[in-house]
Amino acid sequence: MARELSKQDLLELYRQMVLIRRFEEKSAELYTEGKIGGFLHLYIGEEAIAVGASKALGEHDHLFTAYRDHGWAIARGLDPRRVMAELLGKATGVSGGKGGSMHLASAEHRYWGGHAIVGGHLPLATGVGLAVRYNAEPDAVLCVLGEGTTNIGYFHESINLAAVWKLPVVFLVENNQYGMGTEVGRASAVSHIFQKGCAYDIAHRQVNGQNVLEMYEAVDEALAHARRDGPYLLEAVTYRYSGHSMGDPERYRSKAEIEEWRERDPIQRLGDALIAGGTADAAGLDQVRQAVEVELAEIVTFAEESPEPADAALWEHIYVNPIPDRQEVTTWHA
Amino acid sequence: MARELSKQDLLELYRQMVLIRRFEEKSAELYTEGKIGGFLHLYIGEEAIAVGASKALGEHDHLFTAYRDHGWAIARGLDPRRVMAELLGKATGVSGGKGGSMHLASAEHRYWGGHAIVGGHLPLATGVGLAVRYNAEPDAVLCVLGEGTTNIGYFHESINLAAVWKLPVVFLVENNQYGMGTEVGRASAVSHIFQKGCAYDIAHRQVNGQNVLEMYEAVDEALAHARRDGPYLLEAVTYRYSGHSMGDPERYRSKAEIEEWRERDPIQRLGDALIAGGTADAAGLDQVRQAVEVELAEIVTFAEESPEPADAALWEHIYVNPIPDRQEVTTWHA
Amino acid sequence: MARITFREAISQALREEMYRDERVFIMGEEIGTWGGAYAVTRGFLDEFGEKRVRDTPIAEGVIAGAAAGAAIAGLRPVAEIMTINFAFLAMDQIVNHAAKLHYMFNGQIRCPLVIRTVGGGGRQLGATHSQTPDVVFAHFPGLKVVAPGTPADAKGLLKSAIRDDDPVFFIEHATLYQTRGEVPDDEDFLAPIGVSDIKRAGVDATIVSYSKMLQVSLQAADKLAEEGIEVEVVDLRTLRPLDTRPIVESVRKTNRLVVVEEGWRAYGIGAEIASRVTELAFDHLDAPVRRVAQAEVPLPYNRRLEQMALPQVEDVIRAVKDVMYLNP
Amino acid sequence: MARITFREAISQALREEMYRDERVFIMGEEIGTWGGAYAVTRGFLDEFGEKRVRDTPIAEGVIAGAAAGAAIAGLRPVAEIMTINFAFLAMDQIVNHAAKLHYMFNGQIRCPLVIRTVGGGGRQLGATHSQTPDVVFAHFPGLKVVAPGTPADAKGLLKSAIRDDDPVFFIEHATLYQTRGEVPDDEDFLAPIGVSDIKRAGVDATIVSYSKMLQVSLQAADKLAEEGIEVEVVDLRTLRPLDTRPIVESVRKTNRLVVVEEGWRAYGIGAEIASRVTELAFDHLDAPVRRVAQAEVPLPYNRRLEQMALPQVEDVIRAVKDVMYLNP
Ligand SMILES: Cc1ncc(C[n+]2csc(CCOP(=O)(O)OP(=O)(O)O)c2C)c(N)n1
Ligand SMILES: Cc1ncc(C[n+]2csc(CCOP(=O)(O)OP(=O)(O)O)c2C)c(N)n1
Ligand SMILES: [Mg+2]
Ligand SMILES: [Mg+2]
Repeated sequence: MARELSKQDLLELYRQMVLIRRFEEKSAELYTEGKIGGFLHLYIGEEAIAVGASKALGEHDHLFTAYRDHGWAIARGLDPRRVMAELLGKATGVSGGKGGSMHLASAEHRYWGGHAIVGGHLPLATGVGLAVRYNAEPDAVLCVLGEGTTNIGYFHESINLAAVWKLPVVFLVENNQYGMGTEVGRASAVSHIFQKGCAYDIAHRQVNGQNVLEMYEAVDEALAHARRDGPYLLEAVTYRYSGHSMGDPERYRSKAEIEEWRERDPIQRLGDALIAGGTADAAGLDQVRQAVEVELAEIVTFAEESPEPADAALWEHIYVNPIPDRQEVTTWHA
Repeated sequence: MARELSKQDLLELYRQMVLIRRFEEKSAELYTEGKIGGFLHLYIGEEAIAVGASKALGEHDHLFTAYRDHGWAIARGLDPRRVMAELLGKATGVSGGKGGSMHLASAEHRYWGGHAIVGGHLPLATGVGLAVRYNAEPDAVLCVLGEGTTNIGYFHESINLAAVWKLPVVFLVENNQYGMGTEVGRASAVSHIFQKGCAYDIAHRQVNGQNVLEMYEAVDEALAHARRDGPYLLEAVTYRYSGHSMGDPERYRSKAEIEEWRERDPIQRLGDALIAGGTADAAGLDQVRQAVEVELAEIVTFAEESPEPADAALWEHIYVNPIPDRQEVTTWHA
Repeated sequence: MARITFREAISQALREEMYRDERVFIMGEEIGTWGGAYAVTRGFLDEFGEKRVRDTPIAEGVIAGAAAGAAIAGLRPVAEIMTINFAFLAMDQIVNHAAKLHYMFNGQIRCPLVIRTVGGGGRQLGATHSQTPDVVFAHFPGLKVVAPGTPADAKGLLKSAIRDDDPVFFIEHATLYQTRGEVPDDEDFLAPIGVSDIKRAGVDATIVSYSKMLQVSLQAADKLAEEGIEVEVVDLRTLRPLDTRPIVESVRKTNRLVVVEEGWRAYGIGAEIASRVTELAFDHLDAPVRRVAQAEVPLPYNRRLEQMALPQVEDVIRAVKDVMYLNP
Repeated sequence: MARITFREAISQALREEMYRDERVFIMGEEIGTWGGAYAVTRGFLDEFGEKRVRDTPIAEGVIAGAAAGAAIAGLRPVAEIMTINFAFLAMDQIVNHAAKLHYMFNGQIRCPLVIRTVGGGGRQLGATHSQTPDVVFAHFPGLKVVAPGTPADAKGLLKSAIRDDDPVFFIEHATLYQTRGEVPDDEDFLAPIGVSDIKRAGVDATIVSYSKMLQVSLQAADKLAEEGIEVEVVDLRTLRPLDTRPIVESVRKTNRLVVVEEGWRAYGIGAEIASRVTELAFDHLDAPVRRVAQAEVPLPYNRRLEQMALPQVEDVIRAVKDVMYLNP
C-alpha cells in the first residue's frame, strides 16, 4: 500500500503540476518567438501522470520517457532552469544543448532520457531492468510511452522479454487518445491498452490519469509488483490539450472534445479536492501559483542568460575512449 | 463447415504425407552426400499441418511460409521434381537454383515463398491480404510461422495491422515446441501461443497439428472466418523429429521426448484411422507407399539430371526494369 | 510550365498517378487525416477516400513490409516512412525483402513498391532525427534509390518511380519542400531514373551533388561565377543505379572535381563518386577529388553547432578553390 | 603462443573477460543451451550459469536494445546477433540509440556494449543470409566497427572491444572460424581498436583488405611472390574509426593500391579507402586504385553462381597486375 500523503506532500504535488503547466505555456511562447527550435511537444493536460508517478518512484529507481518529457524531467527533480536551458540549446542545459527538448536526461537522477524514436526506449528500459536483476538491486524501472507506441514491434519484444526474465519494469502507457492525429482505435486493435498485457500473462490495469492521487497509488503498486514479480503494464487514461507538437494543424479532433476534457483538468481537480478536504484554502493555492510565477521568471532568466555551448563541444563526447592520434574520421572536416 | 472428404481425398492426404516424409529423408541423404548445400530444415513429424491446411486452401488463396518449406511446397501442388531440383541448385528448380531450400516459391500457385528471415514474411502476407481487400477479392492468405517467431516485433505489428484493417489473413503457428534449441516457454511469456490473439481481439484457437483431419477442418474454418471477418490466429501443436536443420547438435532435448511424440505420428495416425474406418486396408496403404518410392526415384533423377543455371543467370532478375546502357553498377565486376 | 514548390511537385505526382492508375495508393503514418507530416498529401483523404489513402499505426516494419506485400500481389503502393531515421526500423523489409524478392525467386515475384521518405538535417531536431544516411540504402543491389534536388525532378522522378516495376526508395529533403522551380504541366512528363543530369554548365571545375546539396552547390556556383570561376554542376538524382558518365565527361573537360553531400564523409556518397572518377578519368584529374560533407558527429540540437557540422556554401566554394589551387 | 582457431580465439576472449570482470555477460539467440549457432560459446552455460549466459527470444531489436540498456546501467554486455543479416532488425537500436546516446546526452550516458555478429557469404545460404554489409554500420559516428581477419586479432580485438567504453560492432566472418593461427597466451594481450596493421611487407604494390578477404589477399600475395611480385598487405581490422596512415605510407612506397572487400563495390569499404588515399597520396599513385569486390547482385544459392559473384584469389592477382600494368 502506498504511503499516506501529508498536507505538505499534497501541496507539493499541486505546486509541481502548476509549475509544469506554466513551464509548458512559457515554452510555447519562447518557441513562437523563435528561441526554441526543432520540435516541441507539450505536456499540458497530462501533468497528473508525471507528478503522481514520480512521487511513487524511489530515489534509485530508473526512468525512461519519450520526447514529451519536460513534465517528467521536472517531476523527477531535475533543475527546471537547466531543463529550460536545454530547450534553448544552452551549455547549461541538462544535455549541454546537444539534446534539445526531445532529449532531456540526468544520469544523477537515473533519468536516462528523453527518446525521440517512437518505442526506441523500451528495449533500453528493459535492459536497465536486466541490470537491476543482474546486480540483485531492489530498484525498479519506470518506462513511459504513448498509446500510439504500443503498436510498434518494440512494445511486443520488450514486454515479452521482461516477462520471460521477470524484469522489474513498469510500462506506463499515457493513453492521451491520439498519436499525432490518429485516434487510438484507428491504429490499435484494442482501445483499452492495458488489455495488451493478456498476451504476456503479466499484471495489467487501467488508471485515471487525470487524478494525481490515483496515479501515485497505481504506480506505487505497480513498482512494488515489478520489484517482486516482474513487469507490469499500466495504462493511464488522459488527454493532451495542445497539439501533438507546435504547428499541429489539429484537423483530427473537435474543440468540443478538448473542452470536455478540460472539465476533468487534473490541476483543477486536485485544487478542488484540497479545498474540499480542508487541506488548503483558495488563498493558499493562490500563493502556490504566485510562487510558481516567480520561479518561472527565474527559470527563463537563467536559461536566456546562459551561454551557448563552445564550438569545441561539437567534437566532444562522440566517444568515451576516442582513438588517440590516428582518428582521422572524427576530426577531419572540410 | 468443411466439406466432407471422400475416400479418394483421404488416400491422397495419406499419400502426400508419405511423399513429404520420404522427400525429406531423401533430402537429408543428399545433403550428407554434399549434393545439397546451405541450410536444410526438415519437416518430418509436422506433415499433417501442411497437408491438412493445403487441402483447405482454395485455388486462388495465397500462401507464405518460413524456410521449413519443402512440405508446404509439395502440399500446395508444386512439382516435387522441381522442388528437389531447387534444393540441388538446378536451373529447373522452382526458383531457378537461386533460392535454395529456404526460398521456394511459385507465383503460379500463389505461393509467395519460402522466407528465411524469421518473421520477415508476416508483413508481406499482411500486405497481400490488403491487396485482396483492396481488389474486393474473395481470397484469403495463409501465413505460416513457427512458435519462436511469435516473439519478434513483426508478429505484433502484422497482426495488429491485419486486425485494424480486418484483413483476410490466417496466421498459422506451427508450435513444434522449439525454435532451434529454445523450448517455447523459455522464449515466450505464454506457451500456448494462441493466447496471444487476446491482445488484438481476434479469433484464436489451438488445434492438434498431428491430426491431418483436424488440421483440415480448423484451417477451413479459419479461412472462412478470415474472408468474412479478418485475421485469425491458429496454433497447431506439433513436433519436429529431426534437428532444427542438418547439423543440429541437439543438446536441448531428450531422446525420450522424441520417442513420445513419435507415438503420435501423424502418418501412422491417419493410416490407423483409415484402416479402422474401413477406408483402406494395410495392403492399400502399402501400395501408396510403394508408389511414393517410385515417384521419389523419379524426383531425384529429374533433379540430378537437370542442368546447372547458365553463367548469365547471375545477372538476370536483379531488376524488372534494368536501367539500359548506363547501368555501370550492376554490370561492372572486377 | 508552372512555377511550383517541391512539395506541390511531389503532391502533383502522387495525385496524377493515383488518377492514372487505380492500383496506385498511399499508406503511412499521418498521411490521411493529418495530411502528411510535411503536408504533402493534404486533401488526399477527401479526394480519394480511405481505401486509397491509408493511415497506419506507428509500425515502420509492417508499413514497408505490407506495402511490399501489396506490390507482390499486383498493386502499386506508395508507402511513406515519415523520416529516413525511422527507415532503420524498416531496414530489413527494404533491403532483405523488397530488394531481393525478384532475384531470389528467379523473376517470379515483382515488387513495384515506392517508399517515400524524408531525409536531412538543419532543423534542430537532434541526432536521431537529422540524418542523411542515403548511402546506406544505396548500397543494396535490387533497390533503386532516388533523391531529387529540384521540383521538376521531384515530380518527374516520383512519377517514374511509381511506374517502375522495381522497389524504389525515394528520398525527399525536409528543407527542400519550399523550394520553387519550373515544372512541366504535361501529365506524362517523366524524369528518367538512373540518369545524372547537368544542372549548370561550366569549364573550370565540376561539382557533383544531389538533393538539398544540389541547391547549396548551385548557390556556390553563382558566387564563384561572380569571381569568374565557371563550375559545371552535375546532379546525381539517382544514387542506385549510379550514372557516372556525365561526371566523367565533365571531369575530362574541367579536370577538377568536388563532391558535395550532406551526410557523413566516411563511407559516403562522395567516396564512390571519387573512386569511380579516379578509376575512369585518372589521367584527367589535375587535383585529387575533394569531398565536402557533414562533420563526423551525431548532429547536435544547438543551432550554431548544427550549422557548423553541415556543409555550407562557403565550404563548397573553398573546396572548388582547393581543387583549382586558388587557396593560399 | 598457441596455434588455435579463430573460433577458439573468440571463445577464449569471451571466457577470459568474463572471468576478469563480473559485469561482462553474454546474451543472444542460442548462445546457451545450443552453444552458439557457430559453436563459439559451447560450454559457457555450464561454466558461467544462466545469469551470465542468457538465451533470448528471436527478437533482434530488443536483444541489441536491452544489451544497450544494461550497458547504460553499468554492465558490460556482449550481445550476439546471430548473423549480420539480422542486424538490420536491430539497426535502429544500433545506429539511432547505442551510437548516439553518449553524444546526444552530452556525455552523461555511456554505452559500453559489444555486439558480436557473423557476416559473409560463400556458404550457399542465399541472398538473405549471405551479406557483407559491413560498410553500412561503419558509416555511423559514435559506433566503433571491428572486423578481424586472424585468430590473434580476433582475440585481441574482442578483448579490447569488451574493455572499451563505447559501443563496438564486432563482425566475425562465418568462413573464418576454422582458420588457425598463433595467438599469445597472455590474458592481457590486446589488439588496439582503430589501428590498421601490416600483415605482409612488400614493395611492388599495396593490398588493403580485412576479415575473410585478408586471407584471400594473403593467398594472392603468396602466389604473386612466386612470380617475383612482392605486395604489401595492410589489414584494416577496424572500419571505424578508420586508420589510413599505414596505407598511405605503404602507397608512398609502392605507388600502387588494390582494395579487396567481400561486400558490394558500390558505396563499399574500398570506395572510402580509394578516396582517402587519392586525397592523401595523389602524386604517389602510378595507377588508379583498383577495387576488388562482390558482384552487384543479391547472392544466389547455386554454388557456381555464388562463387562467380564473390572475389577470388585470381581476381586479386589480376587487380594487382592491373595496377602494375602487367596485364595484356
Ligand atoms: C519510429 C518512429 N516513427 C514515427 C515517429 C514520428 N512520431 C513522433 S511522435 C508520434 C506519435 C506518438 O504517439 P503516442 O505514442 O500516442 O505518444 P504521444 O505523442 O501521444 O504522447 C509519431 C508518429 C517517430 N518519432 N519515431
Ligand atoms: C531475424 C532472424 N533471426 C534469427 C534467425 C535464425 N533462425 C533461423 S530459424 C530460427 C528458429 C525459428 O524457430 P520457430 O519460429 O519456432 O520455427 P521452426 O524452425 O521451429 O519451424 C532462428 C533463430 C533468422 N533466420 N532470422
Ligand atoms: Mg498518444
Ligand atoms: Mg518452432
